[in-house]
Amino acid sequence: MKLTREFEERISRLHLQNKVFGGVYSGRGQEAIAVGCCADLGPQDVVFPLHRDLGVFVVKGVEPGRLMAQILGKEGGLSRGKDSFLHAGDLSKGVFGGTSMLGATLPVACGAALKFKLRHEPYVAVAFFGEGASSRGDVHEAMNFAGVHQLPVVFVCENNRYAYSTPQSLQMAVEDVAERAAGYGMKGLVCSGNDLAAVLETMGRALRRARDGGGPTLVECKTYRYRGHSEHDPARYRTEEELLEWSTRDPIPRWELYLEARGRDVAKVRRETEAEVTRVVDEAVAFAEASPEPEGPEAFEDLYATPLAVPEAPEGPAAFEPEPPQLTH
Amino acid sequence: MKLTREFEERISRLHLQNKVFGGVYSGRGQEAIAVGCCADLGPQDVVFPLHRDLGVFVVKGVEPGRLMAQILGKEGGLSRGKDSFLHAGDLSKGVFGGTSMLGATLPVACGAALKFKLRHEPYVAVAFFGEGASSRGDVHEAMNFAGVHQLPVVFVCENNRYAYSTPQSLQMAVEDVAERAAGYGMKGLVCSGNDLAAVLETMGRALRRARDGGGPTLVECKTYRYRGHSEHDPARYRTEEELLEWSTRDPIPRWELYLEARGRDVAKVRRETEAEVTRVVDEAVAFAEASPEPEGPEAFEDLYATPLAVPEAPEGPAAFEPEPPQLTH
Amino acid sequence: MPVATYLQAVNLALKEEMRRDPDVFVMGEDVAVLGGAFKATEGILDEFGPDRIIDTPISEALLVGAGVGAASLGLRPIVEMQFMDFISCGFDQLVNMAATARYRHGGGLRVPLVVRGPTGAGVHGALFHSQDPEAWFTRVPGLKVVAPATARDARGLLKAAIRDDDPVIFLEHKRLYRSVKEALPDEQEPEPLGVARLARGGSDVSIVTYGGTLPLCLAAAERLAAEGVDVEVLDLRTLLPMDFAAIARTVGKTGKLLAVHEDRRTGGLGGEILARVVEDLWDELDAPPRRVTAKDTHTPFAPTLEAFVLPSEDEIADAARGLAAY
Amino acid sequence: MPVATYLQAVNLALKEEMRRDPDVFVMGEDVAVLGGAFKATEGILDEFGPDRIIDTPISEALLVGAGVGAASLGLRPIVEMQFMDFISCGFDQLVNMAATARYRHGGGLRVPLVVRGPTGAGVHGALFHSQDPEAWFTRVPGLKVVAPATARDARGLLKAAIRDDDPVIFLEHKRLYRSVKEALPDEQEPEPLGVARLARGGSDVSIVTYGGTLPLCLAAAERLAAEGVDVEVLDLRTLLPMDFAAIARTVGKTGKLLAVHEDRRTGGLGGEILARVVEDLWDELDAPPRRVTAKDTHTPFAPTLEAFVLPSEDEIADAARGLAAY
Ligand SMILES: Cc1ncc(C[n+]2csc(CCOP(=O)(O)OP(=O)(O)O)c2C)c(N)n1
Ligand SMILES: Cc1ncc(C[n+]2csc(CCOP(=O)(O)OP(=O)(O)O)c2C)c(N)n1
Ligand SMILES: [Mg+2]
Ligand SMILES: [Mg+2]
Repeated sequence: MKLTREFEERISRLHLQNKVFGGVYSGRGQEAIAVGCCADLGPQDVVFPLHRDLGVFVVKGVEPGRLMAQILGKEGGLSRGKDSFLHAGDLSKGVFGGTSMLGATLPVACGAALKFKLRHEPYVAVAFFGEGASSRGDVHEAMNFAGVHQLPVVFVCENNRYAYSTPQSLQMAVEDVAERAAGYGMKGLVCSGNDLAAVLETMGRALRRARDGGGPTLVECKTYRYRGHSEHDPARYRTEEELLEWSTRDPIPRWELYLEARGRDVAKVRRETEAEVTRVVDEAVAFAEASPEPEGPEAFEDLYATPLAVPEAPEGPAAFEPEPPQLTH
Repeated sequence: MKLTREFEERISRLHLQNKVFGGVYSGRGQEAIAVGCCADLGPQDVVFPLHRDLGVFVVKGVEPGRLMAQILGKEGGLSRGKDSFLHAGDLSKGVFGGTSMLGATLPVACGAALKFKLRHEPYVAVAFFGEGASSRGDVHEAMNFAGVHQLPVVFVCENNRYAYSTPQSLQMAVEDVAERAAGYGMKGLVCSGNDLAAVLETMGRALRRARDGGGPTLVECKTYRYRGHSEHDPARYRTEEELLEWSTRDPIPRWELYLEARGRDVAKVRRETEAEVTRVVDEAVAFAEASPEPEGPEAFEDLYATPLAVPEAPEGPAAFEPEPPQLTH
Repeated sequence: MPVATYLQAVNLALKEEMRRDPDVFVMGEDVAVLGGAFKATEGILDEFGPDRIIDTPISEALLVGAGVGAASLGLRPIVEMQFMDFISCGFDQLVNMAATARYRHGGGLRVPLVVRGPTGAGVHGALFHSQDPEAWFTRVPGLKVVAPATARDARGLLKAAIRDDDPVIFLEHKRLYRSVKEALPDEQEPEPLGVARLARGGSDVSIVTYGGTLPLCLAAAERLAAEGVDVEVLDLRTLLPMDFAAIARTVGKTGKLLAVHEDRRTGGLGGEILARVVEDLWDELDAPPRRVTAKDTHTPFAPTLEAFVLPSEDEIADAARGLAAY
Repeated sequence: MPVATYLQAVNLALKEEMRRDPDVFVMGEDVAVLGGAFKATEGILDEFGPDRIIDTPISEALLVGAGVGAASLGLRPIVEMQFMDFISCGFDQLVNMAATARYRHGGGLRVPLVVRGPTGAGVHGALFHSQDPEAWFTRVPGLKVVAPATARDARGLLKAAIRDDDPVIFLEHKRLYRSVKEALPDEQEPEPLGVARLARGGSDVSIVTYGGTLPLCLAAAERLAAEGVDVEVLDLRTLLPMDFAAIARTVGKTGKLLAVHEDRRTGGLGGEILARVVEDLWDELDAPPRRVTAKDTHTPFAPTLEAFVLPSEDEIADAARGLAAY
């Protein structure tokens, strides 16, 4: 969590320094979700992060340097400078990068889960989406399919109450996105997305069900984004009270209290973590800044796995000529 | 009730006539739904029929002759020969014709209902869809939107247990499509689609709610199609028992029993209806057969409401020349 | 009226039409309270209230479909795509439902729907915030496609699009939103759809372009003027239907055609322009017609990559120079 | 092997590839128990069981998206669209998700996905069962687009498409399904993607075509042969990437180009072909290149209307004759 947050802090700072161009979407305040949902995943489990889920990349083991280079649009980034911010993935670590189109990864996650099921593999696909994205048709098609085939997939809704400026009340007529799970024949679970222990526990149940062949789960994590939709957004559509109210529920102190209650020396943990975090982020920034900018013609690379060097066409009339068409319909 | 028989007969006739090319989709066995759902609608209420909903056109007052000409691809048809079978509409009677894309009319119905709401008009939009179409993303987007804005719309699911060859169990993991209503903050009602009285009663509740500003309803009518998906389909994917079982629940004898129990002379009603039906169908067929075939160039008509006869371009350098671009982003 | 940006011109046209006609209303994601991601709808909520501008769920198919429904019943909906790239999610509703509604009803209804939003590259928006989708729609009968390049046209053509009785896709180039400014008249009539505009007169080479590349073409023409090459620049403005008569006039004059657009080469509008010109105006041509376009790949993120992919003023100038010397 | 129809060739290729590679599987609406609306997947359920052919809900976006997911993890999904017209409902997944997946991952994954299904008109399918959607996809880098016109190519190219590591849109013309028959070899290797086929040699005029119009072009060439006009017919087979070298060869030989397709004129592939030819082969041309295509409207239902809109053998013959005489 701390790493995510520090990473994001650094991105904000770089953004302020004008080194990041393009959209920057902060997940500040929501870090417990990515951490809690990915903590128990192995490298073969495939995750489908959302635009605020820097933490998913981090916890799944994507190299921080490549991640930072990705954000800076460098050759060393996951997409080699091709796409921006978190629109990139590293499948070797089980991270599938989405397009910008909200909700569009959920069908893809079903395809991954289908593979696990067909091959009797004990892995899980985990797809993140916002409460705003829940309105997209793709989300429905995916959940329905997952229900029919009882796929090993967990849909994680990060419900932070806003989609850009749009409050949940204009996004849907229900309180919980998880209410929809029943209509797909799957389980819906709701938890506090600001409470790492709760996320871990809830996600644990969903993962166990998926691995045991019990089918899909919709996990809804209630949370709040502290910052604007993107770094450009002052988020005037929210009240200060609301922001303050949610600030008191910050996931990091909450987790520290939890650890403390279990007898951990939080001050020590904090010191160690902070040092480690600073080191990792420093190294990532150093790597990213040292990474070369792509030159230009790389724009044609990675389009095709099998590029076609068009060979000579076979000359002369073809061996087979079709009969004149006989329209039978 | 006359209408029930009337369009029932009409469908039978259609099947027997070999004058129809292109797909023909029979709603035989499902007739009570269209009648029951449209009986209480006025001309300003707008309906969005499905490919089997010939009855919707009839009950809404579309001229039988134009309907028959539509099916025969004649100039006198609703689409003037442009589109096939029921892919056409007559908005003067409040019938909006869909595309082939299943579920795609539900968003359009929301737009119609939005108009009624914005203009404080007491009308209702009624959109029909199959349990198969319920899997489409458009259906979700429409229902969600209708829920948020509490639109005067009724979504009628004609659940006939099959989508072409695909049984409901492979279409969804739930028993009732209506279970999804709750997830959109709307009411879901289930009734027998083979029982006209039940459809009338259920739809009545939904319509009252819509007209009273109570928002959308999802009405699910359980039914069965007697014939194949289209006239080409022998429907071998179903068992004979199932077909027989449902044949005992035919909506027409059921309605006759209902009338009889209420003291009506059913034999007389039947006689009168049959004569009337024969007359109407005969006239429709005569009209359709007499209607000319389009010649060809009509294919360019009705594309645009405001076709643009491109006028002369204003000559000479423009009065305004933009400044050279100042890229500010 | 003082100098207005292209973006302000869009905003102005929306408000002017909403004042004029109570049937005009706006739907989209974050259009009301926020005033749109680019602020194209700023101030509309305050002036017209929540019945005239509606913040919707993130449902592009619903947006287009509901637009068709409301339009068919006589309203004049303006649907904003937050970025035009997302029209891919409402694609079926646009190319099948909206484009054929009138046809399917034998002419018995009208669909006065406008779908508008920002297109185009050059602001490091990467793959999904940089698309030029026009060629997906210019091949669809029943739709009209408009792409203004100046503030005056943004205002005049948007007014015409709103008053038009057919579905119009209105493409605003986001790079022009704040970079293009001009003085606008206090009152401005709608600019007719389907009519190209001669953006610069010239006698040696004809450039046919639209939208985001117009400023590049004018700048290139300026440079060539200094070299003694006289370039004519035609701004198509409406892409469907295309003002072929205007193309024929300029090609008849210069005998040399250069089609320029920011969209990719393969399948872009330039190919259609070249094809029609060679089919219909073969004898007028004094040189092989040419295209300058984006390269056939996705629009990448890194500025170096993006600059490599997009058409540049240099490329335009080179191509025009080559044609002049042919 | 006895004579097989185009449809049987598709079925055969599917089964042969499924036998060869256990990673190949099929998903779609009504593909398993029914064997597909056109019976292209008949017998697959019996031979390969329900894990290799899956009847799905009516969810085109899900179908394409799940295909991308399964393919990214190493399977080789074949997704059937019951009619290719419905790809409009999965459009975003195809042009944005599938086409960019590898790009977004810096080359770190492969998407061996085939999306196949029936296209085309001429069977009174009307607006939504007659579409020729190829030009929506030939402009999308990252996709490959294949459109066989013979039974042999249906088999050979589908095999290649299945073995290819990129997303391939495989367009089967439904009018050819049962109308085209030919003797096929017992064993048949994949036919390489990206390579056109000379369907008929000739020296006077070059017709470049693909898919549903190949039989019309060959018939027209036959007629013209009787008149002493020697027509060469190139069957593109793969539409993206396009075998421009083969086009250059035939145009170099005859100097006269006629592009023919069933898709509409505006925005169809023919425009792109003409544009590239005039850009690159100007000096080879002895006449203005021409197109014969469907007219710029929807494909209507009534046989009279449909016949009016679609390109005919007569039109092709007339255009070729005109070019020969130029
Ligand atoms: C299909 C689509 N429509 C619109 C957008 C523009 N957009 C980007 S993020 C966003 C809000 C998303 O809200 P939510 O899903 O709740 O996620 P959050 O940003 O709150 O984490 C919008 C509308 C998009 N990316 N994709
Ligand atoms: C988007 C889309 N996908 C596929 C089809 C092909 N298709 C036509 S009808 C049908 C089955 C529809 O089933 P259902 O919705 O249950 O309606 P029913 O035919 O049972 O009345 C299918 C798959 C289509 N028309 N549209
Ligand atoms: Mg949100
Ligand atoms: Mg059904």
